[in-house]
Amino acid sequence: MSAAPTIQIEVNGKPVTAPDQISVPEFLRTQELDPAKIIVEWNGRAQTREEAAGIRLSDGDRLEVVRLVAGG
Amino acid sequence: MSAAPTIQIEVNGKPVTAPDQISVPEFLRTQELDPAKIIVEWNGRAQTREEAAGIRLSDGDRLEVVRLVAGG
Amino acid sequence: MSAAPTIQIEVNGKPVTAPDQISVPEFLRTQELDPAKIIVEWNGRAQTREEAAGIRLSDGDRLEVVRLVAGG
Amino acid sequence: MSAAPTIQIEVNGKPVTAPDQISVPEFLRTQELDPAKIIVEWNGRAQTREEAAGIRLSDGDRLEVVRLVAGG
Amino acid sequence: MESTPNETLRIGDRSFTSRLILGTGKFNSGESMRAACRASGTEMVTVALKRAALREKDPFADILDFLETDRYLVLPNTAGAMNAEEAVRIARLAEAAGLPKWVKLEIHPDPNYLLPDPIETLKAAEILVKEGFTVLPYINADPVLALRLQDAGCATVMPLGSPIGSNRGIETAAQIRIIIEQARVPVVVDAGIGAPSHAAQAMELGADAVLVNTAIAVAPDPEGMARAFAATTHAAWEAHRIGLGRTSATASPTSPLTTFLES
Amino acid sequence: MESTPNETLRIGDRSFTSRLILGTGKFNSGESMRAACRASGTEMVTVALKRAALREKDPFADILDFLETDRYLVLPNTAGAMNAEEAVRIARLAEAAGLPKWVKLEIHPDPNYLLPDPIETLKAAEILVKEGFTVLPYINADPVLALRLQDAGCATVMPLGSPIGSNRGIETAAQIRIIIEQARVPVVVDAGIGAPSHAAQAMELGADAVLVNTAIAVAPDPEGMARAFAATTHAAWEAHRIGLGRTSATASPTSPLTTFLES
Amino acid sequence: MESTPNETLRIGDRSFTSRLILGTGKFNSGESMRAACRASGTEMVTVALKRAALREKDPFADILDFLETDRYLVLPNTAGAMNAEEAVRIARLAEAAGLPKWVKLEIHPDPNYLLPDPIETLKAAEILVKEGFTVLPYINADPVLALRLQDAGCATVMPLGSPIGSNRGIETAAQIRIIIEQARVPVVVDAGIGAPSHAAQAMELGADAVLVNTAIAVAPDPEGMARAFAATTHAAWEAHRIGLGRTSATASPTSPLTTFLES
Amino acid sequence: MESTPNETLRIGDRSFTSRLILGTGKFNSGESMRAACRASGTEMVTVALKRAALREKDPFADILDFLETDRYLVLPNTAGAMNAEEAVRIARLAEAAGLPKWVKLEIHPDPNYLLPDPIETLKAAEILVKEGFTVLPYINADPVLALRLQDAGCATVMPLGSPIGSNRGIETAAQIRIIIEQARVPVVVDAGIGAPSHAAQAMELGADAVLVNTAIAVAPDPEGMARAFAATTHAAWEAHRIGLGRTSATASPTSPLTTFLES
Repeated sequence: MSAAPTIQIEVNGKPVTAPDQISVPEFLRTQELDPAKIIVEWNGRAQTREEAAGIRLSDGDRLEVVRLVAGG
Repeated sequence: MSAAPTIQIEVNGKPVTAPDQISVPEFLRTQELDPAKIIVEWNGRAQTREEAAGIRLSDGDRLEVVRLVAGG
Repeated sequence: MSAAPTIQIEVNGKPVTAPDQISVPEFLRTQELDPAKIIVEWNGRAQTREEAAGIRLSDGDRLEVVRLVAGG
Repeated sequence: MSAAPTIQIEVNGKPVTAPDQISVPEFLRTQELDPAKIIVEWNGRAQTREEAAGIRLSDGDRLEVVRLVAGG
Repeated sequence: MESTPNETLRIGDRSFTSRLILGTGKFNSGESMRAACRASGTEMVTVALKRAALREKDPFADILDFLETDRYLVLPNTAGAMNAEEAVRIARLAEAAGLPKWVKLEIHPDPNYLLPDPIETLKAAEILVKEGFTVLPYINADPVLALRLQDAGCATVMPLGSPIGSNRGIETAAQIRIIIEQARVPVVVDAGIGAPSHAAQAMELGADAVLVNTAIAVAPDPEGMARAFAATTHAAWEAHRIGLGRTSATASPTSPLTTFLES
Repeated sequence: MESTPNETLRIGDRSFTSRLILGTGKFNSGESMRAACRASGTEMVTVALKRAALREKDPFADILDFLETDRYLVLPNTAGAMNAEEAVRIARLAEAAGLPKWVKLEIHPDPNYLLPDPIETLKAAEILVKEGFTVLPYINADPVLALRLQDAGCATVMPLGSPIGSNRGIETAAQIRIIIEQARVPVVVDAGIGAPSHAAQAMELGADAVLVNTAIAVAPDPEGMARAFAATTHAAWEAHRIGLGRTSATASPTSPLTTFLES
Repeated sequence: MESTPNETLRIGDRSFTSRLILGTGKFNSGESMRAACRASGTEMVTVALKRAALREKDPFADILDFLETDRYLVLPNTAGAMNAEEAVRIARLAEAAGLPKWVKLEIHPDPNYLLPDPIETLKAAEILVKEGFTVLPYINADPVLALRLQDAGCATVMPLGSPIGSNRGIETAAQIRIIIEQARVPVVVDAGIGAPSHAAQAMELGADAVLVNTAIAVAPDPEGMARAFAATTHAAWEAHRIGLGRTSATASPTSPLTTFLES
Repeated sequence: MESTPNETLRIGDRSFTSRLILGTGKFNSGESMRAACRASGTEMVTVALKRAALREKDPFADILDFLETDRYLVLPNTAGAMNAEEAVRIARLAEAAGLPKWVKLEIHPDPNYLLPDPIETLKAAEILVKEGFTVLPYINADPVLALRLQDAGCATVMPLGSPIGSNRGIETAAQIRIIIEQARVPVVVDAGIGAPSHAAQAMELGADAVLVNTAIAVAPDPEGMARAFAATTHAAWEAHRIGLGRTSATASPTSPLTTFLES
């Protein structure tokens, strides 16, 4: 039995290992983040939650993972 | 028949002729002033309206005759 | 005998007629300006006095003709 | 032989014992003060140095003993 | 937790909810004065005394016809007095007129700047306090004078922000701050308050009340302007009560700034 | 004749009755933020975006849990952006998050003073306007920049009074006055407003609104402070609308002064 | 056409070329005080009186050892006096010490702000003038008090810019302007002058002289600082004499601007 | 220990002893301009360029006839330029005229306030620096812009105090302070300096030089006024170099106060 293939992606500027073809919401959950509260930029483009739900991650992808916070 | 005796008094710094022994309210009315709206200082002492009503003027009396007006 | 050929040039944004091939210093003198006190931009390029002395004007040339003045 | 008689005087608000009839300059010297640098008020009156030199102190006298200092 | 002031202002033996005192001068009609007083929610208004012109109808009738004296304490001032003696006489006349035994003591001989005379003011205050008056003296922003007037028994001190009617606001902030810090009686900032921000600044410095006249009376809409001053005065008083922040030499972020999108 | 503002503030395609915009930073709880927003009567509140920390529970949950988004337009800011490109990316992320296509554009690379970069701000504004954003740029009080941003299609300009969070008030009054005089869009004074008097001063200069954050958020009673700022802002706006008086070099009496008791 | 002042300052029966008066307090040595006095070109320096400590060597010897009394008028002050009577006694002691019959009258009972008492100051001034003293009273910037002191025969008035030693400059500009406008004697601005620009501002307002102490005495280089204050004071006095321009609300070009390179 | 500045001001590849730069506009004659320049001791004066009027004798002859060009660096400005391109063309014309390859870069399209355009100024600065000019840009007091201009290679930054010719002084002190704190090139305060105290204040903030024009040129005695500005500027620079004291909230006595004559 072979191990599931993994990929290296960059999340918020840091390297992270993830299962290949994992969807963005699944990935966020592996990071203990609630996809409903998170906004994602994928390879430099902002994604709505609907768009993000349809993205499956590949090796070398870059993610910005942000949330709304208090601010002036 | 002799004319009624008159007196010289000073009202607001100016000489005024008046009938002798005229009461303050009567005098004010001769000056077209309403005694109910006027405050009087008689020979240097402020008089309530009741006090003023009892004063009869004599020659040489000094009156200050003032009213309340708008002010800041 | 034909008249000397003339050209239309633009000087400080206004059309001016001048003899063809007139040199810049000569032209300035026709305008009652002292070439030694004047700086010229010829077709968009600033010219030193030496450079300006060598330029002969052609139809359609644009000149800016400026001087140094007091200023803060 | 009896001791020299002494007096109680007040100097700068505090009680001080001094020999009776001591002159002001002598008294100042007993206090390690230079009479040439000191100004004296004696019983409420300012004294020039010449005047002070002539004063002999008696019981109950009040002295203010001051000097010139830096000040703005 | 409530927007109306929840601590009362105590002057003499009286308590006030409103911290805005109105001067009644310069309104262009008795009606507009009455409307502005009402809209302001004030509880104290000033009046002046003036020699009556003999045989001449005064145009402005009687000011008391336009003042709802059950709503406001009517505070006579001594404007026009050139010295302590005249101020005392005016105060006594006002009392004789049936007004409360209170007086806004103002003695300002100079006609250009109407700045108060400290010497005569203290002298008159001493006499009037002794006679039982509640004395509210109008003064320059002089902290030592303010203390002496308090020692003499004055019920407030009323330092000026800038000259009467000048609309220049609080030019004396540094000294008003000291007066407030040392005060044992309410401090009312009077004169020069020409805009709501001026009234607000006075209250933020810690003043207990402000007196406003010109800025309301000559406004195109005195009633609306009275309301604006009242709202500002009380809101700023509330802000001061809650506690305003200190100033700082540098900025202090209100949003997270670190390591964002730095790639 | 009514105390609530009777002209609406128009920004982009929206109308606002409130002229107080609230920043949501620095509150010590979501509850106190919510209470202050409510008490202020605001109709627009700012939020920021921040990189999520992986595998770490954020303490402050989701800000939207505490914002009544049906009451307020939620205005994302671009705090943290170091240049135009980053600001544009943040604006797009906010839009993707489902917020209105509005942005408070702020680009302030210097961490000490948080002063905005005029060059990057204009560059980002041009891009965002082209993409259909309603752009509210935070700027230094530079009248020429303000005009260029208006030419570029910005919906407001937001000049600063003093550095963010400094509580120093309107140190830039002279230039804000020019910005207002020349403006074709609403002018919102932002940053440094630390006391109600500062908000009042901005409105008296003719500003259309103010944005306040620190002074409310870190107050001992944010709710009461929000109420105080709201009252002052609107009262001063009203006073400006009615018309404030000019200042004068000398005094102008409020009481009759002539020939009184001169004997 | 000459850079040195060409009109003398007349106080009492004396004329002065220098418009900078020096206080001698706070220098860290007699030598540095002497050097600063010399460098400043001053012609008047203040000294104080102090109770001598019995049986204790005073560290600072005699101040007169360090003052070149042929160069300067030595002006005793009454610092420390709590009331008029004490001030008068101090003035008499100074005279008894052989100093000129001049006195800088200062009565400031409050130890925090050292602000002068207007009532006691006037009282003492009246006595001292009657005794033949040339009286230079230190006062708050109160124009009416200034007039009363002039009426009482004082040789100058010395209004404060801000509290003694505070370095805060001329916080009282509006009232100092009035004092100067109305003055019949020289006006010397005293206290709070902490930088050359403050001294310059005082002179530009029309003051006749300034008194500086702390800013020079505690400077790292008192001599250089004295020189800087002297140069600034006299240059600004000269500028005021020549006539400074009015301020304007808009700009006024210094270069030709029209139709240049517009193509 | 010497009254003349003992550290030189380095701009580009030149050193200057004088810290006062003079603008030559608005003098009423070439002679008075020459006299003022001389009296000021300046080493740098500005000139402008202007379209020559054809067939019209210019009244003011050639400015260089009145400038002693061996004494001063003649600094051409770009006044009249509406954008970067025009400013660059003017700078090149000035160079072609044989002036030093220096330029006071000023681009201020608005005729009322003459405030500089930050965007065009940076654009022009980048071009001119690349072409080898020593660029001295006139800017609003915007610290971020100042840094960007330094990054672009400008030789100074010249923030304004207030609008050109307004005589209003340093209204931008807080932001000029930041510019100076962060500067890696000399900071020259330009515009609005209407009195010696303004020049002094700029230097005390830490500026390296000031540029003055209107206040000297339109004075009744330009020569005397030039001298006054020069003296003040250098004295205040010296005072700043020595080190001025901090301000304090309370007073600090200059005379001994304790236990004096308390009986």
